[in-house]
Amino acid sequence: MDFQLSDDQRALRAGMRELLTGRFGRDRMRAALDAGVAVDRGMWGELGAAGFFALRLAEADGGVGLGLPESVLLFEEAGRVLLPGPLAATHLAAGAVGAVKGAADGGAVVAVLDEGRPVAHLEAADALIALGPVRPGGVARVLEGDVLRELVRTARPVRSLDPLTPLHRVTAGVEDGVPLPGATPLRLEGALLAAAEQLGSAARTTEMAVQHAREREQFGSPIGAFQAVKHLCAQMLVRAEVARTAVYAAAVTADPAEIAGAKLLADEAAVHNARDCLQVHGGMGFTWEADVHLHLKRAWLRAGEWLRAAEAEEALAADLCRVHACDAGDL
Amino acid sequence: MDFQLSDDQRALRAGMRELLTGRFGRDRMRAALDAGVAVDRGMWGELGAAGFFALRLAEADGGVGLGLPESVLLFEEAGRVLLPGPLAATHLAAGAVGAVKGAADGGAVVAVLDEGRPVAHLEAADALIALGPVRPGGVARVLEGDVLRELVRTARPVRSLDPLTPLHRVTAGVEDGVPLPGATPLRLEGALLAAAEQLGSAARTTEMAVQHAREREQFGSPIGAFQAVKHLCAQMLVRAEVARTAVYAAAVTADPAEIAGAKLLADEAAVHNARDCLQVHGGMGFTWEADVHLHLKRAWLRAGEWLRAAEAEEALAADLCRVHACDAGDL
Amino acid sequence: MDLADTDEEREFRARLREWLAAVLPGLPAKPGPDDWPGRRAYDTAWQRMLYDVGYAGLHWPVDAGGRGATPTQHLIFLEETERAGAPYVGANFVGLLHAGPTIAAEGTAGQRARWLPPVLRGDEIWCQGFSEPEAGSDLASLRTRAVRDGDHYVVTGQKIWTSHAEVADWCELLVRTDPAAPKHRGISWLAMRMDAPGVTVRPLRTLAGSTEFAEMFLDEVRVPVSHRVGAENDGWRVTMVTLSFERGTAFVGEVVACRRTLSALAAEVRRSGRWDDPVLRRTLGRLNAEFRALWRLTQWNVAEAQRSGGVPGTGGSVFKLRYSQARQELYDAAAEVLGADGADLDREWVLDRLTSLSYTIAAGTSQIQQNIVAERILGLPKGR
Amino acid sequence: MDLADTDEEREFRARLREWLAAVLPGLPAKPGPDDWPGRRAYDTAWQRMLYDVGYAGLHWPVDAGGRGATPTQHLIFLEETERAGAPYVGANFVGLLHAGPTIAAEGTAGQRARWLPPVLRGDEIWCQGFSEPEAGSDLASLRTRAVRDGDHYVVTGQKIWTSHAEVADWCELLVRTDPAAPKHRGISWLAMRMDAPGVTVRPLRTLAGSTEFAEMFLDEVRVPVSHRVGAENDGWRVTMVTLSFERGTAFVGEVVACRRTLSALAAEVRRSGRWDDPVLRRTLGRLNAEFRALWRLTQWNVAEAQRSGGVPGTGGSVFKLRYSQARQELYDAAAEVLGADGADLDREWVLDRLTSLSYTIAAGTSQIQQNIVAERILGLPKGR
Repeated sequence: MDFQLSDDQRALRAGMRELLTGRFGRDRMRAALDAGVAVDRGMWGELGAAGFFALRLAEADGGVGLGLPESVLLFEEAGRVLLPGPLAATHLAAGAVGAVKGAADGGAVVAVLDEGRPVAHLEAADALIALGPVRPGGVARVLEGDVLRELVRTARPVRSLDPLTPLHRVTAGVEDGVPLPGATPLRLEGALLAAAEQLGSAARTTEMAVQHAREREQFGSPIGAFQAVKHLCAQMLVRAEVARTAVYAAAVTADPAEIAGAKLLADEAAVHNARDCLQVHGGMGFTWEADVHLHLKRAWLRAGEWLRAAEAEEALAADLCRVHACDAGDL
Repeated sequence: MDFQLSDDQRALRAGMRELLTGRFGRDRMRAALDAGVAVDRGMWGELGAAGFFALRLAEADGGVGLGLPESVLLFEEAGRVLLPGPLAATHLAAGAVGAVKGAADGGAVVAVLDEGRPVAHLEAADALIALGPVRPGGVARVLEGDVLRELVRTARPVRSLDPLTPLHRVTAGVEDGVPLPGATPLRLEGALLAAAEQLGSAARTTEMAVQHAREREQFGSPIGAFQAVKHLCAQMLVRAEVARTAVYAAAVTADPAEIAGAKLLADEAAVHNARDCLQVHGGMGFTWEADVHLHLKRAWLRAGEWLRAAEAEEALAADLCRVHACDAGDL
Repeated sequence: MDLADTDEEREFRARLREWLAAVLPGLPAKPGPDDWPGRRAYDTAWQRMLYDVGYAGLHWPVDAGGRGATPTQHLIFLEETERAGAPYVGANFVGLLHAGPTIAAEGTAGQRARWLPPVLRGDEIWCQGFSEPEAGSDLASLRTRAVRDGDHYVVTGQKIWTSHAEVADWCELLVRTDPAAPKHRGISWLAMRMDAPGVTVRPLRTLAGSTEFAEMFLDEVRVPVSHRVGAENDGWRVTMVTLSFERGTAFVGEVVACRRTLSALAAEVRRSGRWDDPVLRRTLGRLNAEFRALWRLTQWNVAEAQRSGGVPGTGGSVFKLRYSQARQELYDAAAEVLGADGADLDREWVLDRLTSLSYTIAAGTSQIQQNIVAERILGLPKGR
Repeated sequence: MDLADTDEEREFRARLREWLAAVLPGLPAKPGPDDWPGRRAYDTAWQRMLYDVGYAGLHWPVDAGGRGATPTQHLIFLEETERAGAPYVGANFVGLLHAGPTIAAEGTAGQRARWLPPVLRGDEIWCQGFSEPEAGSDLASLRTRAVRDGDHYVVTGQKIWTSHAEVADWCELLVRTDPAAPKHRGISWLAMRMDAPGVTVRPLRTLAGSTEFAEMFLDEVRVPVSHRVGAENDGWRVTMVTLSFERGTAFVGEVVACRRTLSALAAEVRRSGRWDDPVLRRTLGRLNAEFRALWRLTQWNVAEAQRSGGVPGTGGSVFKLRYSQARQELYDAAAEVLGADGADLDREWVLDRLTSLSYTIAAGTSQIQQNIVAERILGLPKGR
């Protein structure tokens, strides 16, 4: 056992952080926000060139040939900087060989259709993955071309809570489209990638709160010297670190119950930390200019995607019913 | 509207506090604890003489002729000092005229049988009230004499979590015994009286925590000067005060939903405050010598009596479905 | 303990209901949230209607032009107007609830005569210039400076979180008149005209996307010394009178509205067929207990204030701590009820969920409120 | 990131399992909780068995008589013994996990030779005399005084929360040797014989009704100066080495046990026919996520310690904060599952619910742990 990042993993993460800092720093993020442009095709291509989407595609198929743990590290970085766009869906589409042309190199934008939920980034999408039902074995499908165009034509825009995640209501069902080859557990992998983004957001809001608590002075000292603020920050770190090990372990094992747990805890960490970050920032956190609301809104949205709390808890409850769950050697 | 205690109510409360301070101060409580004697017949008689049980019995029937608000004030005092015994049941039996001889003057001890739950103070009981089901209109019955003796004979003692509340498992059902006259809403009134005891306990543990926080010094100052401790105490007060207005208002209106809300919030306040009181006391709170565990154990027990959280929440949910609940003028 | 109306209160309530039923249907349509002149006109027209029939300044003392009503009557007024769907106090808020009562309590006869009647009639609108970016929770550390120049103060500084600044005529302003004094001792209270040279107002966008608040930049604004209420450097004490008003009955209408929202949520759950989910059901049931209790706590605090002659007790901090949390839980529950629609800003409750986030921060953060409860009510030692 | 055993670890685990399967069925019955001599005999016999096959002092350095195993092997040992239902470290706890490692790290060759082998063999039992009634969270403010008298210290004072005091041979004792120095600078670490004249032990009853702990009264107890480990007045630093050991793998067995409890709770809910209650089901599901994550966090911390050469990181405080809360939630859920039986002390889990209350207090309250996380990990300023 060596449940720590390898040197290669550290290097991968550092590289992605560098790319995102240069390509999607705070100014760029704010510019995208003001312009109302969530998916920047140029950036999408750069992400593709950096292997963001093809990371898990076999090298023989032109991919990077890495695994879920590496994907999770990249998505954590994306979550830190509030990188918009249907990252997980495009990544998943790139992994399923040939499922969507151009997904692997960032030439295509692939969004998700989850029945009953609004579709994010529909107008930017070159393809849609329609998820099967939550139960295992559900078949996912790909919607492209005319099917997609008809779906876009009849879609109704939704005024989105998250200004960098445009939403549409669509009427199509998941029976349309071409079935994806294999029984890829897309929903679970999507849930894990979303959990990684939540983790990145939770870690980032912790840093933002700590930085503010160090700098902001009230009553003659930095507010971080007051226990009330100190303990808010400590609990933020605890949430982020517990979520981190849950997400990393789920990436290593790819166990469905472990993924459900990772999504549940990462959702909680992202939402709760964004709220506490807002509380630490006080009035300034309530302004549009502060980034904290963008983390909270994105966290709320992502908590509703792929695998929601009620579904995760049910899956985790069912997991307890496996005979001798604790003695099966998978602890 | 004058939602404050009247002068008479203040005097009544002060009198009961004086009686209990003299008759059941901390030394007496600890002596009862060491002796394992929960119901002291002498004290029961004194409570009876003071009108504790006959408070709501009409003056024409030899009672005091007061109402639920006054009962609630007395039960709050009982909860403060951890007064043991089936207070609510005996009080209710005294109110239902002639239901149990001697209940009004403290000559009889009346306990409760709630199907599926252990019976508290069975061995001391001269009679049992068997509660009907939680749904409205359930008939309550009285068990005495041979029926009671047979029930006691076949009962199995339970090693009770609360050392001042002996428990027995019984096998009898609520169909036995003599139906109580009228459709007295015994369960609701019992729930309200138990809520009042919980309120008293929650207020008392707040005082205990505050006192300890003022006196205990660590790191060169009273621990109450640290925000972490300060804020624990503040939240304890908030819980107690919110529960107080809920309990008092439910006593004034006797509205079933309001009683359910009062029980729910008072249970939470008593349990949560006892826990926080323990936390403020640190290691000393974990000893048998500190009273805080007695408050916690009693609070846990009472939360399981008369109306439990799940039942209260369901009743309160159903209440929301009444048409125009908020416009019916009962706000 | 009595929760029923007295005869007088019943009469008051009945007349108010009757009047509301008569006039509300005739009101014009509500202006949009960003139509500031329209909102001012709408709010002041309503204030004028209240004035004309004698409901204006209900809780103000009679010698200030008010009706001298009891706290309970004020409670009934707020409860009934909310339940009837009447307009909110809106743009009249600061004048009626902060600046007005301060002037009534601390102003000279001339100041009262000049400023109070226009507030009651809805002729003049006030805004509040207390908060500053650097001061935050430590309000008394404010830095906006007022330097005496003959019979004027010359005021320079920056204020924030000023509601209705764009349409206000006057601003109740806290300024530092003695930089050398301890922070609470060098503050004065001024009434500043909003059209005075040197006043610049810039809308402040909140996380809800709205511009409900503004920043105010003051560059050598001249304010007559005669516009100071109370003694020089006594502004902190003068202001505290005002702030305690804010915590009295400020949330009555909101608690009533929250209870209505809760019923609407239950109806929505039944409509969508999810009433058989006990997790959702019990969550709503628990919130029912919470908001019923908060309503009772309001009545308790009002009754206490009535007994003590109108002075709000410390119950305000207890109430605000619990209410701000309950309100956030209510809108979290609403998001659960909305499910997939929880991200749609056009759905009811979604925007309210965002604005509810300010409740644990504005008017004293929950951390500050807990200090107040611990130190002022429980008597725990200051510091650390 | 790798969660799988290495070949060496797999081999280690397999051999351990094999040995446990062979010896556990032959163990005598466990003594009752209040049978202290019986418990000592049982626990030390188990320690001797471990010693004889080479598992004693697994994580101790080789030159201290240990096996020099990696943190991961130690983790595997704790995991497998818990899963097999092997005896706990019990009465050997302080010797193996506090006093022993301290002596190994800071003692002289003579001290190591005298004290370490009997600990490994289970021949001698240690207890801990650190806490004092007045010190509490502020451990360094301890008052027990040691006055030099020739080649002895004369020790007077009071200690509390001492486990196994009745049956211990030795006590690792913190005493104040310089009352004039700043509180952390005047403390020394002594090994005290428990049968020395002047030592009085009084059982301390906890809220769970048990006497797992004791108070210890010291009245002019003479301790040879040669029994001091480390320099005079350097005892605080010496002790910190010990305390960091406590936070390393101290909870491994417990997390495994909590996961077993959780499965048992689910089984009990199904047995009682309440599995169709989604509130209960989802509560258990959530706890499953919680304890799975805590197990992974344990592995993460151990792997980190292994990379850093055995030094436990600050992850211990993060773990303890979350675990202590999760454990309390677990037993609250157990009470929900037990329903009407939740007040029956003879039912499984009821007593555990009581003892779980100490977890947010013992070995650094959650408030202290949050300070540690905020100041040492996050770098927030001290004070206030």
